[in-house]
Amino acid sequence: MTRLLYFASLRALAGKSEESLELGGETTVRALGERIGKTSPKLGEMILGKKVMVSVNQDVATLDTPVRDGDEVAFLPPFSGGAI
Amino acid sequence: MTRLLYFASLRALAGKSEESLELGGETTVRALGERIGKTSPKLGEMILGKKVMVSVNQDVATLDTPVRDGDEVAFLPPFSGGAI
Amino acid sequence: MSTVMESKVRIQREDFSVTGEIEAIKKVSRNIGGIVTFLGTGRELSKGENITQLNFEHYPNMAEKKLEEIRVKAIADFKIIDMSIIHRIGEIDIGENIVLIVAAAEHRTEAFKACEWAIAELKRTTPIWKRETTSKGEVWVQDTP
Amino acid sequence: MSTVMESKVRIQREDFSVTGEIEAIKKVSRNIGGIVTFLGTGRELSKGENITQLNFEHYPNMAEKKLEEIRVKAIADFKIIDMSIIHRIGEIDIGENIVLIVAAAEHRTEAFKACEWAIAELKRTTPIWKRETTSKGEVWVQDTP
Repeated sequence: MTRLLYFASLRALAGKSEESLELGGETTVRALGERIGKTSPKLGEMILGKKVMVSVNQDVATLDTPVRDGDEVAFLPPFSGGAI
Repeated sequence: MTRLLYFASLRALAGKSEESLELGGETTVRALGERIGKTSPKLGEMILGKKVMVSVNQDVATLDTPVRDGDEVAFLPPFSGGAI
Repeated sequence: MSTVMESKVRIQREDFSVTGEIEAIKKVSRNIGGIVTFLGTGRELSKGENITQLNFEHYPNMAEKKLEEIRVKAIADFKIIDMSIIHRIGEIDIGENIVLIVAAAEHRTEAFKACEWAIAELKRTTPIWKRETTSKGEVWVQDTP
Repeated sequence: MSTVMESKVRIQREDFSVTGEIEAIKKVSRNIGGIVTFLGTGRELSKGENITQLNFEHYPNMAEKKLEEIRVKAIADFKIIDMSIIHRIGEIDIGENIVLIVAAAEHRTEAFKACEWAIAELKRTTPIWKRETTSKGEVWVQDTP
Protein backbone atom coordinates (compact mmCIF):
# COMPACT_ATOMS: atom_id res chain seq x y z
CA MET A 1 0.00 0.00 0.00
CA THR A 2 1.13 3.56 -0.78
CA ARG A 3 -0.17 6.41 1.33
CA LEU A 4 -1.19 9.61 -0.49
CA LEU A 5 -1.60 12.90 1.42
CA TYR A 6 -3.43 16.03 0.18
CA PHE A 7 -2.74 19.29 1.98
CA ALA A 8 -4.53 22.62 2.31
CA SER A 9 -6.35 23.67 -0.90
CA LEU A 10 -5.73 20.26 -2.51
CA ARG A 11 -7.98 18.54 0.01
CA ALA A 12 -11.08 20.07 -1.57
CA LEU A 13 -9.87 19.14 -5.08
CA ALA A 14 -9.12 15.54 -4.10
CA GLY A 15 -12.25 15.29 -1.99
CA LYS A 16 -10.19 13.75 0.80
CA SER A 17 -7.14 14.43 2.96
CA GLU A 18 -5.52 11.04 2.42
CA GLU A 19 -5.95 7.66 0.78
CA SER A 20 -4.12 4.37 0.42
CA LEU A 21 -3.48 2.89 -3.02
CA GLU A 22 -2.44 -0.57 -4.15
CA LEU A 23 0.19 0.17 -6.82
CA GLY A 24 0.87 -3.34 -8.05
CA GLY A 25 4.63 -2.80 -8.38
CA GLU A 26 6.96 0.18 -8.76
CA THR A 27 5.61 3.25 -10.50
CA THR A 28 6.50 6.97 -10.78
CA VAL A 29 5.06 10.26 -9.62
CA ARG A 30 4.00 10.88 -13.23
CA ALA A 31 2.03 7.63 -13.43
CA LEU A 32 0.45 8.40 -10.09
CA GLY A 33 -0.60 11.82 -11.36
CA GLU A 34 -2.21 10.22 -14.41
CA ARG A 35 -4.08 7.80 -12.20
CA ILE A 36 -5.31 10.58 -9.88
CA GLY A 37 -6.41 12.58 -12.95
CA LYS A 38 -8.96 9.91 -13.82
CA THR A 39 -11.02 10.71 -10.72
CA SER A 40 -9.86 14.32 -10.10
CA PRO A 41 -9.03 15.78 -13.54
CA LYS A 42 -8.00 19.21 -12.25
CA LEU A 43 -5.72 17.76 -9.59
CA GLY A 44 -4.13 15.38 -12.09
CA GLU A 45 -3.50 18.30 -14.42
CA MET A 46 -1.87 20.31 -11.64
CA ILE A 47 0.43 17.43 -10.70
CA LEU A 48 1.51 16.75 -14.28
CA GLY A 49 1.81 20.49 -14.96
CA LYS A 50 4.02 20.90 -11.87
CA LYS A 51 1.61 23.36 -10.28
CA VAL A 52 1.89 21.45 -7.03
CA MET A 53 5.02 20.17 -5.33
CA VAL A 54 5.20 16.43 -4.73
CA SER A 55 7.21 14.74 -1.99
CA VAL A 56 8.04 11.06 -1.68
CA ASN A 57 8.84 10.02 1.87
CA GLN A 58 9.11 13.72 2.75
CA ASP A 59 11.77 14.48 0.17
CA VAL A 60 10.94 16.77 -2.71
CA ALA A 61 10.31 14.67 -5.84
CA THR A 62 10.14 15.12 -9.62
CA LEU A 63 7.71 13.49 -12.05
CA ASP A 64 10.31 10.76 -12.62
CA THR A 65 10.84 9.90 -8.96
CA PRO A 66 9.98 6.22 -8.38
CA VAL A 67 7.14 5.33 -6.02
CA ARG A 68 7.10 1.97 -4.29
CA ASP A 69 4.88 0.03 -1.96
CA GLY A 70 5.05 1.53 1.54
CA ASP A 71 6.04 5.00 0.36
CA GLU A 72 4.35 8.16 1.58
CA VAL A 73 3.53 10.54 -1.28
CA ALA A 74 2.31 14.05 -0.47
CA PHE A 75 0.83 16.72 -2.75
CA LEU A 76 1.80 20.18 -1.56
CA PRO A 77 0.29 23.44 -2.81
CA PRO A 78 2.50 26.57 -2.72
CA PHE A 79 3.60 27.22 0.86
CA SER A 80 2.32 30.19 2.82
CA GLY A 81 3.79 29.85 6.28
CA GLY A 82 5.60 32.57 8.16
CA ALA A 83 2.93 35.23 8.62
CA ILE A 84 3.55 38.05 6.12
CA MET B 1 27.51 80.73 36.19
CA THR B 2 28.12 78.13 33.47
CA ARG B 3 27.89 74.45 34.34
CA LEU B 4 30.53 72.12 32.88
CA LEU B 5 30.00 68.34 32.79
CA TYR B 6 32.70 65.69 32.31
CA PHE B 7 31.58 62.21 31.33
CA ALA B 8 33.09 58.73 31.51
CA SER B 9 36.88 58.72 30.88
CA LEU B 10 37.04 62.54 31.00
CA ARG B 11 36.12 62.57 34.68
CA ALA B 12 39.52 61.20 35.64
CA LEU B 13 41.29 63.69 33.35
CA ALA B 14 39.34 66.66 34.73
CA GLY B 15 39.58 65.37 38.27
CA LYS B 16 35.87 66.04 38.72
CA SER B 17 32.50 65.21 37.19
CA GLU B 18 31.23 68.76 37.07
CA GLU B 19 32.07 72.35 37.96
CA SER B 20 30.57 75.82 37.74
CA LEU B 21 32.53 78.65 36.15
CA GLU B 22 32.03 82.41 36.20
CA LEU B 23 32.65 83.38 32.58
CA GLY B 24 32.44 87.17 32.87
CA GLY B 25 30.56 87.63 29.62
CA GLU B 26 30.04 85.61 26.42
CA THR B 27 32.83 83.30 25.35
CA THR B 28 33.26 80.31 23.00
CA VAL B 29 33.91 76.60 23.33
CA ARG B 30 37.46 77.28 22.10
CA ALA B 31 38.14 79.85 24.84
CA LEU B 32 36.66 77.46 27.38
CA GLY B 33 39.01 74.71 26.15
CA GLU B 34 41.99 77.02 26.52
CA ARG B 35 40.93 77.90 30.06
CA ILE B 36 40.47 74.22 31.00
CA GLY B 37 43.90 73.47 29.50
CA LYS B 38 45.57 75.62 32.13
CA THR B 39 44.60 73.23 34.92
CA SER B 40 44.15 70.03 32.85
CA PRO B 41 46.60 70.29 29.89
CA LYS B 42 45.69 66.93 28.35
CA LEU B 43 41.95 67.62 28.52
CA GLY B 44 42.44 71.11 27.03
CA GLU B 45 44.44 69.58 24.20
CA MET B 46 41.72 67.00 23.50
CA ILE B 47 39.01 69.67 23.40
CA LEU B 48 40.96 71.96 21.06
CA GLY B 49 42.09 68.96 18.97
CA LYS B 50 38.44 67.82 18.63
CA LYS B 51 39.19 64.47 20.26
CA VAL B 52 36.12 64.91 22.43
CA MET B 53 32.68 66.04 21.40
CA VAL B 54 31.33 69.16 23.10
CA SER B 55 27.65 69.98 23.61
CA VAL B 56 26.15 73.30 24.64
CA ASN B 57 22.71 72.95 26.22
CA GLN B 58 22.65 69.36 24.92
CA ASP B 59 23.17 70.30 21.29
CA VAL B 60 26.37 69.25 19.56
CA ALA B 61 28.72 72.25 19.37
CA THR B 62 31.82 73.35 17.44
CA LEU B 63 34.82 75.27 18.76
CA ASP B 64 33.14 78.49 17.61
CA THR B 65 29.83 77.90 19.36
CA PRO B 66 29.16 80.74 21.84
CA VAL B 67 28.87 79.94 25.53
CA ARG B 68 26.90 82.24 27.82
CA ASP B 69 26.05 82.54 31.46
CA GLY B 70 23.55 79.85 32.44
CA ASP B 71 24.58 77.44 29.67
CA GLU B 72 25.30 73.76 30.27
CA VAL B 73 28.49 72.64 28.51
CA ALA B 74 29.31 68.92 28.40
CA PHE B 75 32.51 67.17 27.31
CA LEU B 76 31.72 63.82 25.73
CA PRO B 77 34.27 61.12 24.93
CA PRO B 78 33.50 58.75 22.00
CA PHE B 79 30.21 56.96 22.66
CA SER B 80 30.12 53.23 23.40
CA GLY B 81 26.50 52.45 24.12
CA GLY B 82 24.52 49.65 22.53
CA ALA B 83 26.33 46.54 23.73
CA ILE B 84 28.47 45.19 20.89
CA MET C 1 26.53 23.24 26.66
CA SER C 2 23.55 22.91 28.96
CA THR C 3 20.91 20.23 28.70
CA VAL C 4 18.44 21.08 25.98
CA MET C 5 15.00 21.02 27.58
CA GLU C 6 13.07 21.50 24.39
CA SER C 7 13.95 21.31 20.74
CA LYS C 8 15.12 24.56 19.14
CA VAL C 9 12.73 24.03 16.23
CA ARG C 10 9.09 23.41 17.00
CA ILE C 11 5.67 23.50 15.41
CA GLN C 12 2.97 23.82 18.02
CA ARG C 13 -0.61 24.94 18.62
CA GLU C 14 0.03 26.84 21.83
CA ASP C 15 1.56 30.30 22.03
CA PHE C 16 5.25 30.80 22.84
CA SER C 17 7.06 33.32 25.04
CA VAL C 18 9.59 35.52 23.25
CA THR C 19 11.40 36.22 26.52
CA GLY C 20 11.38 32.50 27.34
CA GLU C 21 12.91 31.56 23.98
CA ILE C 22 15.55 34.29 24.28
CA GLU C 23 16.52 33.18 27.77
CA ALA C 24 16.77 29.58 26.55
CA ILE C 25 19.15 30.53 23.74
CA LYS C 26 21.24 32.73 26.06
CA LYS C 27 22.12 29.59 28.05
CA VAL C 28 23.99 28.19 25.05
CA SER C 29 26.99 30.54 25.35
CA ARG C 30 28.38 33.37 27.46
CA ASN C 31 29.68 34.94 24.28
CA ILE C 32 26.36 36.04 22.85
CA GLY C 33 26.38 39.79 22.30
CA GLY C 34 23.51 40.29 19.87
CA ILE C 35 20.16 38.53 19.56
CA VAL C 36 17.90 39.38 16.65
CA THR C 37 14.36 38.07 16.63
CA PHE C 38 11.65 38.11 14.01
CA LEU C 39 8.11 37.77 15.27
CA GLY C 40 5.35 37.38 12.71
CA THR C 41 1.87 38.32 13.92
CA GLY C 42 -1.63 38.15 12.49
CA ARG C 43 -2.50 41.29 10.52
CA GLU C 44 -6.04 42.53 10.08
CA LEU C 45 -5.61 43.52 6.44
CA SER C 46 -4.51 41.40 3.50
CA LYS C 47 -4.84 42.69 -0.07
CA GLY C 48 -7.53 45.09 1.06
CA GLU C 49 -9.64 42.38 2.72
CA ASN C 50 -10.50 42.51 6.41
CA ILE C 51 -9.34 39.32 8.06
CA THR C 52 -11.10 37.94 11.09
CA GLN C 53 -9.05 34.81 11.63
CA LEU C 54 -6.07 32.83 10.37
CA ASN C 55 -5.56 29.12 10.39
CA PHE C 56 -2.27 27.34 9.78
CA GLU C 57 -1.72 23.74 8.74
CA HIS C 58 1.58 21.88 8.33
CA TYR C 59 2.91 18.60 6.99
CA PRO C 60 4.00 16.91 10.22
CA ASN C 61 7.63 15.76 10.38
CA MET C 62 8.52 17.17 6.97
CA ALA C 63 7.90 20.73 8.22
CA GLU C 64 9.98 20.18 11.37
CA LYS C 65 12.73 18.63 9.25
CA LYS C 66 12.81 21.71 6.99
CA LEU C 67 13.00 24.04 10.00
CA GLU C 68 15.93 22.07 11.39
CA GLU C 69 17.67 22.28 7.98
CA ILE C 70 17.21 26.06 8.04
CA ARG C 71 18.59 26.25 11.59
CA VAL C 72 21.68 24.15 10.78
CA LYS C 73 22.41 26.08 7.57
CA ALA C 74 21.97 29.46 9.28
CA ILE C 75 24.42 28.52 12.03
CA ALA C 76 26.98 27.29 9.49
CA ASP C 77 26.61 29.97 6.80
CA PHE C 78 26.29 33.06 8.99
CA LYS C 79 28.63 31.94 11.79
CA ILE C 80 26.01 32.56 14.44
CA ILE C 81 26.00 30.79 17.80
CA ASP C 82 22.49 29.36 17.70
CA MET C 83 19.01 29.79 16.27
CA SER C 84 15.54 28.73 17.30
CA ILE C 85 12.47 28.61 15.06
CA ILE C 86 8.92 28.15 16.30
CA HIS C 87 5.79 28.19 14.15
CA ARG C 88 2.26 27.93 15.44
CA ILE C 89 -0.53 26.01 13.73
CA GLY C 90 -4.31 25.99 14.16
CA GLU C 91 -6.49 29.03 14.75
CA ILE C 92 -4.72 32.37 15.17
CA ASP C 93 -6.49 35.63 15.95
CA ILE C 94 -5.45 39.10 14.76
CA GLY C 95 -2.51 40.36 16.81
CA GLU C 96 -1.51 36.89 17.95
CA ASN C 97 1.94 35.41 17.48
CA ILE C 98 2.43 33.15 14.44
CA VAL C 99 6.15 32.55 14.01
CA LEU C 100 9.31 33.34 15.93
CA ILE C 101 12.93 33.18 14.76
CA VAL C 102 15.70 33.92 17.25
CA ALA C 103 19.28 34.35 15.98
CA ALA C 104 22.01 34.68 18.61
CA ALA C 105 25.52 35.74 17.61
CA GLU C 106 28.68 37.32 18.94
CA HIS C 107 28.01 40.41 16.86
CA ARG C 108 24.85 41.92 15.52
CA THR C 109 25.50 41.98 11.77
CA GLU C 110 25.49 38.20 11.43
CA ALA C 111 22.44 37.89 13.67
CA PHE C 112 20.45 40.29 11.47
CA LYS C 113 21.50 38.53 8.26
CA ALA C 114 20.79 35.04 9.60
CA CYS C 115 17.37 35.99 10.96
CA GLU C 116 16.24 37.71 7.76
CA TRP C 117 17.47 34.83 5.63
CA ALA C 118 15.77 32.24 7.84
CA ILE C 119 12.29 33.73 7.63
CA ALA C 120 12.55 34.04 3.83
CA GLU C 121 13.79 30.44 3.64
CA LEU C 122 10.99 29.23 5.90
CA LYS C 123 8.40 30.76 3.57
CA ARG C 124 10.12 29.18 0.57
CA THR C 125 10.83 25.66 1.78
CA THR C 126 8.64 24.71 4.72
CA PRO C 127 5.33 22.91 4.09
CA ILE C 128 3.05 25.19 6.08
CA TRP C 129 -0.16 26.70 4.71
CA LYS C 130 -2.26 29.66 5.77
CA ARG C 131 -6.03 29.95 5.48
CA GLU C 132 -7.56 33.40 5.85
CA THR C 133 -11.11 33.96 6.99
CA THR C 134 -12.74 37.17 5.72
CA SER C 135 -16.35 38.34 5.35
CA LYS C 136 -16.30 36.59 1.94
CA GLY C 137 -15.42 33.21 3.43
CA GLU C 138 -12.31 31.12 3.86
CA VAL C 139 -9.43 30.97 1.41
CA TRP C 140 -6.09 29.16 1.35
CA VAL C 141 -3.36 31.68 0.64
CA GLN C 142 -1.21 30.73 -2.34
CA ASP C 143 1.87 32.84 -1.83
CA THR C 144 4.26 33.03 -4.70
CA PRO C 145 7.75 32.76 -3.20
CA MET D 1 -4.43 54.72 19.67
CA SER D 2 -4.37 53.40 23.21
CA THR D 3 -3.10 55.33 26.17
CA VAL D 4 0.66 55.19 26.32
CA MET D 5 1.56 53.86 29.73
CA GLU D 6 5.27 54.42 29.42
CA SER D 7 7.47 56.25 27.00
CA LYS D 8 8.64 54.26 23.97
CA VAL D 9 12.23 55.42 24.57
CA ARG D 10 13.71 54.90 27.99
CA ILE D 11 17.03 54.75 29.80
CA GLN D 12 16.74 52.84 33.03
CA ARG D 13 18.69 50.84 35.62
CA GLU D 14 16.21 47.98 35.93
CA ASP D 15 15.88 45.13 33.43
CA PHE D 16 13.13 45.14 30.80
CA SER D 17 10.86 42.40 29.47
CA VAL D 18 11.16 41.69 25.74
CA THR D 19 7.69 40.12 25.70
CA GLY D 20 6.31 43.09 27.64
CA GLU D 21 7.73 45.62 25.18
CA ILE D 22 6.49 43.62 22.20
CA GLU D 23 2.98 43.37 23.64
CA ALA D 24 3.01 47.14 24.32
CA ILE D 25 3.92 47.94 20.71
CA LYS D 26 1.33 45.47 19.36
CA LYS D 27 -1.39 47.62 20.96
CA VAL D 28 -0.51 50.50 18.60
CA SER D 29 -2.09 48.91 15.51
CA ARG D 30 -3.94 45.82 14.33
CA ASN D 31 -1.97 46.01 11.10
CA ILE D 32 1.38 44.92 12.49
CA GLY D 33 2.57 41.82 10.66
CA GLY D 34 6.28 41.75 11.46
CA ILE D 35 8.18 42.74 14.59
CA VAL D 36 11.97 42.72 14.52
CA THR D 37 13.86 43.13 17.77
CA PHE D 38 17.52 43.62 18.52
CA LEU D 39 18.63 42.66 22.00
CA GLY D 40 22.20 43.48 23.02
CA THR D 41 23.57 41.41 25.89
CA GLY D 42 26.75 41.41 27.94
CA ARG D 43 29.47 39.25 26.34
CA GLU D 44 32.21 37.57 28.33
CA LEU D 45 34.94 38.28 25.79
CA SER D 46 36.10 41.60 24.36
CA LYS D 47 39.28 41.83 22.32
CA GLY D 48 40.55 38.67 23.95
CA GLU D 49 40.00 39.94 27.51
CA ASN D 50 37.72 38.14 29.94
CA ILE D 51 35.09 40.56 31.18
CA THR D 52 33.56 40.17 34.60
CA GLN D 53 31.24 43.15 34.57
CA LEU D 54 29.98 46.05 32.48
CA ASN D 55 28.89 49.46 33.63
CA PHE D 56 26.98 51.98 31.52
CA GLU D 57 26.68 55.72 32.06
CA HIS D 58 24.61 58.23 30.09
CA TYR D 59 24.14 61.97 29.75
CA PRO D 60 20.65 62.37 31.22
CA ASN D 61 18.07 64.09 28.98
CA MET D 62 20.45 64.43 26.04
CA ALA D 63 20.62 60.62 25.65
CA GLU D 64 16.83 60.27 25.86
CA LYS D 65 16.45 63.10 23.33
CA LYS D 66 18.79 61.28 20.89
CA LEU D 67 16.84 58.02 21.27
CA GLU D 68 13.58 59.83 20.52
CA GLU D 69 15.18 61.40 17.43
CA ILE D 70 16.20 57.90 16.26
CA ARG D 71 12.69 56.58 16.88
CA VAL D 72 10.99 59.43 14.96
CA LYS D 73 13.41 59.18 12.03
CA ALA D 74 13.08 55.39 11.83
CA ILE D 75 9.28 55.61 11.70
CA ALA D 76 9.42 58.29 8.98
CA ASP D 77 12.26 56.93 6.84
CA PHE D 78 11.43 53.21 6.90
CA LYS D 79 7.61 53.56 6.95
CA ILE D 80 7.30 51.38 10.01
CA ILE D 81 4.36 51.57 12.41
CA ASP D 82 6.28 52.15 15.64
CA MET D 83 9.58 51.62 17.42
CA SER D 84 10.67 51.41 21.03
CA ILE D 85 14.22 51.79 22.31
CA ILE D 86 15.35 50.95 25.84
CA HIS D 87 18.91 51.14 27.16
CA ARG D 88 20.00 50.09 30.62
CA ILE D 89 22.62 51.91 32.69
CA GLY D 90 24.56 50.94 35.79
CA GLU D 91 26.08 47.55 36.52
CA ILE D 92 25.36 44.79 34.00
CA ASP D 93 26.52 41.21 34.41
CA ILE D 94 27.55 38.83 31.61
CA GLY D 95 24.46 37.50 29.85
CA GLU D 96 22.24 40.31 31.06
CA ASN D 97 20.19 42.55 28.79
CA ILE D 98 21.76 45.90 27.84
CA VAL D 99 19.70 47.38 25.03
CA LEU D 100 16.47 46.57 23.21
CA ILE D 101 15.14 47.94 19.95
CA VAL D 102 11.70 46.86 18.75
CA ALA D 103 10.59 47.74 15.21
CA ALA D 104 6.99 46.96 14.27
CA ALA D 105 5.84 47.14 10.66
CA GLU D 106 3.23 45.86 8.26
CA HIS D 107 5.88 43.83 6.46
CA ARG D 108 9.14 42.37 7.59
CA THR D 109 11.64 43.99 5.22
CA GLU D 110 11.10 47.49 6.60
CA ALA D 111 11.18 46.21 10.18
CA PHE D 112 14.59 44.55 9.64
CA LYS D 113 16.03 47.65 7.96
CA ALA D 114 14.71 50.05 10.61
CA CYS D 115 15.94 47.93 13.50
CA GLU D 116 19.43 47.47 12.09
CA TRP D 117 19.72 51.17 11.27
CA ALA D 118 18.52 52.21 14.73
CA ILE D 119 21.11 50.23 16.68
CA ALA D 120 23.93 51.57 14.48
CA GLU D 121 22.57 55.10 14.90
CA LEU D 122 22.28 54.67 18.66
CA LYS D 123 25.95 53.70 18.86
CA ARG D 124 26.89 56.69 16.71
CA THR D 125 24.80 59.49 18.21
CA THR D 126 23.68 58.67 21.73
CA PRO D 127 25.79 59.83 24.71
CA ILE D 128 26.13 56.51 26.50
CA TRP D 129 29.46 55.07 27.66
CA LYS D 130 30.52 51.55 28.59
CA ARG D 131 33.10 50.63 31.20
CA GLU D 132 34.46 47.08 31.14
CA THR D 133 35.85 45.37 34.22
CA THR D 134 38.49 42.71 33.52
CA SER D 135 41.21 41.06 35.60
CA LYS D 136 43.43 43.99 34.59
CA GLY D 137 41.07 46.58 36.04
CA GLU D 138 38.39 48.91 34.73
CA VAL D 139 38.50 50.66 31.38
CA TRP D 140 36.13 52.99 29.55
CA VAL D 141 35.55 51.61 26.07
CA GLN D 142 36.33 54.12 23.32
CA ASP D 143 34.53 52.67 20.36
CA THR D 144 35.34 54.14 17.02
CA PRO D 145 32.01 54.45 15.19
